[in-house]
Amino acid sequence: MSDFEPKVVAFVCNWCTYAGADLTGTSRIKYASNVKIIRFPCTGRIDFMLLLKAFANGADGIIVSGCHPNDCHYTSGNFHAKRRWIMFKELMDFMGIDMNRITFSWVSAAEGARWADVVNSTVTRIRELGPYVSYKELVNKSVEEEVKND
Amino acid sequence: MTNLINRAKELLENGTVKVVIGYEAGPTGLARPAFITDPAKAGKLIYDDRCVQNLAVYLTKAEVKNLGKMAIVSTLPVMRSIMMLISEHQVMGDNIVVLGISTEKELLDIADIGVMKGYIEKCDLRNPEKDRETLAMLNALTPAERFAWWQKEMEKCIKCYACRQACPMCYCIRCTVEVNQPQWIPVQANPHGSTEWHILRAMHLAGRCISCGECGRACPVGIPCHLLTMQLADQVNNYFHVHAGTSDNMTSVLSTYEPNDKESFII
Amino acid sequence: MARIGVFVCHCGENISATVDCGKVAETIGKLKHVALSTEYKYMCSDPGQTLIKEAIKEHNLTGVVVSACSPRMHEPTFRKACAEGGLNPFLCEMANLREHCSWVHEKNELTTEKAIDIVRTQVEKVKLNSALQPIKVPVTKTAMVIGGGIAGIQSALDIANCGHKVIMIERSPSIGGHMSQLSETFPTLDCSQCILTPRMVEVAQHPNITLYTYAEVESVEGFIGNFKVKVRKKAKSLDEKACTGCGLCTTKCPQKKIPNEFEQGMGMRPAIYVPFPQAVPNRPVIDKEHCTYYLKGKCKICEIVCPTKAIRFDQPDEILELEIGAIVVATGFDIKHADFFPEYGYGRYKDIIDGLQFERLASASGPTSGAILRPSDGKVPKNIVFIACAGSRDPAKGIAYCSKICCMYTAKHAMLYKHKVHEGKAHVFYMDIRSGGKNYDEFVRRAIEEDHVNYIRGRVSTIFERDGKLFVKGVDTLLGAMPVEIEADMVVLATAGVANSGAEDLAQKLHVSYDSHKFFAEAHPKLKPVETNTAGIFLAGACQNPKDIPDSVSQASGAAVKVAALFSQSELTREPLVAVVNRTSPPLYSTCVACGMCKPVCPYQAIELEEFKARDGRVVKKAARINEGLCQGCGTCVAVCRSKSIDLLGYSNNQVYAEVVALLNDY
Amino acid sequence: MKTGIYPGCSLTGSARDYNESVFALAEAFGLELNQIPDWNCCGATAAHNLNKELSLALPARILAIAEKNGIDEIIVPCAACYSRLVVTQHELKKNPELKNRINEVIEMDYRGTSKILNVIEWIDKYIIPVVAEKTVKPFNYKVACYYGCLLVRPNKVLNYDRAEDPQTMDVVMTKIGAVPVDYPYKTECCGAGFSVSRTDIVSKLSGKIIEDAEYRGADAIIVACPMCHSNLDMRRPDINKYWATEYKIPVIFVTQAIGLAIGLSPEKVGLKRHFVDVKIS
Repeated sequence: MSDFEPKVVAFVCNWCTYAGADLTGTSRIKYASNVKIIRFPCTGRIDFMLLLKAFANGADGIIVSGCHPNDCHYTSGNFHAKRRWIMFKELMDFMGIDMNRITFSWVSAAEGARWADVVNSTVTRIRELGPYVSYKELVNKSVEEEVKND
Repeated sequence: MTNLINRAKELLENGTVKVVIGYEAGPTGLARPAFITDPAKAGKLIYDDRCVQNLAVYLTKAEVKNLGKMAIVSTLPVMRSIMMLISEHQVMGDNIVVLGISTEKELLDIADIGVMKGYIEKCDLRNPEKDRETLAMLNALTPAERFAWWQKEMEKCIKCYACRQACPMCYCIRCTVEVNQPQWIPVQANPHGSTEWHILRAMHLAGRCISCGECGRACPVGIPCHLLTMQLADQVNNYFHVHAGTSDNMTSVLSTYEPNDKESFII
Repeated sequence: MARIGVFVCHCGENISATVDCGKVAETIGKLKHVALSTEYKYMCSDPGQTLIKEAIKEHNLTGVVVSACSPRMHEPTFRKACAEGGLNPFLCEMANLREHCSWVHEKNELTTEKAIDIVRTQVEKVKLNSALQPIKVPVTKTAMVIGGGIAGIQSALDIANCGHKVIMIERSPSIGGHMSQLSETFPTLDCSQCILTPRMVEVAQHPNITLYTYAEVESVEGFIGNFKVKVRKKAKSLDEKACTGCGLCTTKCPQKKIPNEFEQGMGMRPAIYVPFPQAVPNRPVIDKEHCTYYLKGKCKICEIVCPTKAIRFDQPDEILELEIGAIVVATGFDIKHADFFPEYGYGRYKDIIDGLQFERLASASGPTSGAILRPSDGKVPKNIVFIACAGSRDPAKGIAYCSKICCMYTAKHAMLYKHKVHEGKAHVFYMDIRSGGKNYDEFVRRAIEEDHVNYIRGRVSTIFERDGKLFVKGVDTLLGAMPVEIEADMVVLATAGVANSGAEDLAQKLHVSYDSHKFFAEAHPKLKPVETNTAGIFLAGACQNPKDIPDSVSQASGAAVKVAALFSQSELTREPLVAVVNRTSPPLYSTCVACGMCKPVCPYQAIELEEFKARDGRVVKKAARINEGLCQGCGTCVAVCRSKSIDLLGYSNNQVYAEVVALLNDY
Repeated sequence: MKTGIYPGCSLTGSARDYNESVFALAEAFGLELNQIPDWNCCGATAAHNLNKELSLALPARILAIAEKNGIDEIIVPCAACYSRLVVTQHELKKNPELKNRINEVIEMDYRGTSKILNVIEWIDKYIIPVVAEKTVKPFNYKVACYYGCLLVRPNKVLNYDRAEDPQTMDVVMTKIGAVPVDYPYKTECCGAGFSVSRTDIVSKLSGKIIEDAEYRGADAIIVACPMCHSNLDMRRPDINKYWATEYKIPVIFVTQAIGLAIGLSPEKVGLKRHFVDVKIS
């Protein structure tokens, strides 16, 4: 388990967190390389299904991050996202899907150091949780069934 | 019942409506939906304990809609469905006559949408009691136990989409599961595909589910999938203090916001 | 069949120092549909760009991935290069190997693997890109300048002189800003008002400039070239056309004991007042919070004495709705109030003042007509202490940054004092002297060497009063950290420059970013210091960070040029990354069912319901439609659409899905 | 809510007057104070100059005993002890590894659950809300509130009042009718532990503190630290000798002043134990 390298996907908005992560780079602050970023124009654009797709494709953890409330480049995308994530989280909890594997955060374009913190704390947490076996099994079981049926 | 039949007959006779959507007894004695266009056949209408289906699902069906103005036998969930459908521009309020049925199975005098709104406001809008008990039981489990519980249910799913067809709110002409660019939901009825389908369905009904439980009743393999949407209905009320289907101009919970919406998990 | 070209940039050694660029190019080259995968030292250089242009032709590329720095840095560069090479610019994507990989990770295999994942993701995305045509939108050639200090004035004049209309908004009753309060300016010691007031008058008289004072921005909608700004013109209780500015009302007003903001509370003013004699416009306003009539319903003396009957007590606030093409934010700064330093006794002891108060004392038009007198007893201070960095560079109690202007104005203050009180002694406590700038260090040396100002390198721990003297206890770090105690008659605190009140609120109305100190954020710290993250909104002056006058003026002219460049064309092209609702042939028309969920989420009111009619005029179908001129491409409607009938060009469902899959799976 | 008290060495020795006044107030206001059983030295300045682990282990043991006895909050009248206990809690909270190590050393399970209050916080919480109705002899004097160093520093750790120009004691004194003077020497150094080894330094520094209080017309200096008290009170003859003065201003613990205001006798609050006569009642 000690050589487990978690795969973490970050869904971030272009204007705050992506720019914040750029600032982490320009500030040469180091963080765990397990995280890979996908850029969206706004957190409002991030479809909840994409999170499930990330788990289904082998992600062990997810970060969703955008502008702080009131700071959205498009005024309100992050507020809509917030409601979406409230509902999503409640549903996932109810179905027993592990929400400890998802970090939701607000990281602004000026918070380069904070981005590194968010990444590192998420990676540390996922490392402790280990690989997301139950979702992977869900997918693998399905694949096995397919093979059997063929 | 006589009142209901008389009222239906009257509406059809004086041409107020072209069709009355209600229940009739089927050949095996079970209730089934009836679409009465001939006043002479109004006598077939029944209303008793057998009549549980949410008839509002037919309001958006072209075959029914195209007949003209509709009257519909409406219990509380049907009325709430109508409110949602008007709010979402799927039916027009003045195109529907509501034949309201009280919890005591009495015909209500619902003159217009405003009266219906007043009636709904006085009703208990929570989930049905037996479902509340199951929800409480599930919420008391650990996440791992809940996962196992639901996975056992999901294994049964045959992806027939009866849950979707039975739901008055699932009126899209193209459902996400029919989108294959990209293939959002795996087509197969397997643990993965079924789980994601039910997540998708519940999320799409967040803030819109009126707790009729029709999806669960319709499921041929007995998955209590209505508990998913009902849990979210509870949470919508918990977070945003809204019950779906209480007015004819509801704003959707997931397309509106308050700047001070409370949550505790975003860092 | 897609033919993708991948170009891996070393960025000198910025990327190649931690990422094995050769391995990245080689691995990616083996992917399906990758026609070319190569590496180069500087992709953004001319030969680098030529490499792309030639490859497009040679390999007949259908897509390009430049694996280099952040797309926020160079996406326009490479899209332009692709266009020049004959490829639609929107078929070019960037993989961010520098900011998101090489700069933030150590040199090892994992870092190179991550780089490969990042590039592969963009390859999969670009395969699904479609050729897009830029959207043309009209430009309203009227600029708005928010703030009437020296930066705003300079910007407004420059834009107006280019022949464009300018609307200037100032929230106080007069333009002029902090510069109008200053006595003399460093490093030349010329009188601030003498150089400023002609500019103020020019603004008022310029045919291209419309000036609204006592006005604030209420809301901003729209986008570059097409902003709709609502401005609240606060009621001045005055008919400005009827008023001649005779000033009779201000002399007769019975309320005379209101602390004068312009004098930094060191003088009094009436309730109907002109902030200062050279104010522009030179017309009074009634301060409703202190006016006897507004408070008690009786008085109206000003109305009685007014020879032209210009007073209007029932005047309402007016909301102006303005069409604006570009906005220059020049809202300036404020000084941090000194009472957060309790040990310095500001507020407790009358003879401890801040820098702006000293400016008023030293100003010929100030409360003492330029004589340096103690506020407590009106005596000339014989011994004066200036404390630089009162709050600046002090993360524990004040702010972490350097306020930049204090070293210079403190030297100026000490000099002005010495010029006026020849026998007096001036002491300056400082941390470092930061006097970079033309003739700046010479100026400070003059204060020390010619005017014999006593500079002490060290901080002050406490100030207290005894026997009518202020005891300043500090340390001299150049004399072996010896404690120093000075009995002063007066102390001047060079308090930190901070963001103006209301800056955060305004930033949110404008949708521009701001930093943790509430200063407005520039689009790039080096290369876009005048732009904000929001196209069409520019920054000038100290609203960005504390600045002196020459810096503010230069930046203001810079912002003006940006506006003029924007206004030089009648149409501007916008990135076509907009949301689209699908359309199919009848009878379906669209998979949209017109549930209307997307409408309220759109912040730009870009979504409407379109009706489709049969031949007989009957509405047979309704579906959402997005106005591409209004859509800004946030994509929130895409995520809420249940039937997936809306998609976002450039971030389509197919593309983002492919990115997720490609990021997590090796091929 | 179970309230404990940690007296420390001073309150059982040189500052018995302080101890008596604290318990007198507790009795008068019906407040329970449970002395932490088997308490040990807090380490004071000596320990943290020599050995970091020791300096944390000593207070950790005290806190662990308190936790074991179900004490939710601990009153620490001595400013030095207060500082050591709070610093320990702070250090061990931010460093779980160090906490484990200290737990090994003390062979107990310290968790950090007890809240530590200084004497002013205790007064603020339990006495100020009801002091008005109990006040029989308002303390109508001009007072110079002297905080010293350890009550308010290091500010980031204690998070109590402000390090420069603190106010809490001044506010407490106004509640019993006193008028605090504007006093710039509130946190100046009294000489502290040099009391024993370099009396001349104490005389010099404490002398300035007393001189300014007298200059500002104060009738008494109010303190909340045994060390400050002994330097300003017990070392008065040395101070007067050093400065060739005859300062007579009394030095009173904040608890003693409140005690007098609610009508307790000078004996009850330990005033008889002072070196400088307290001609205040």
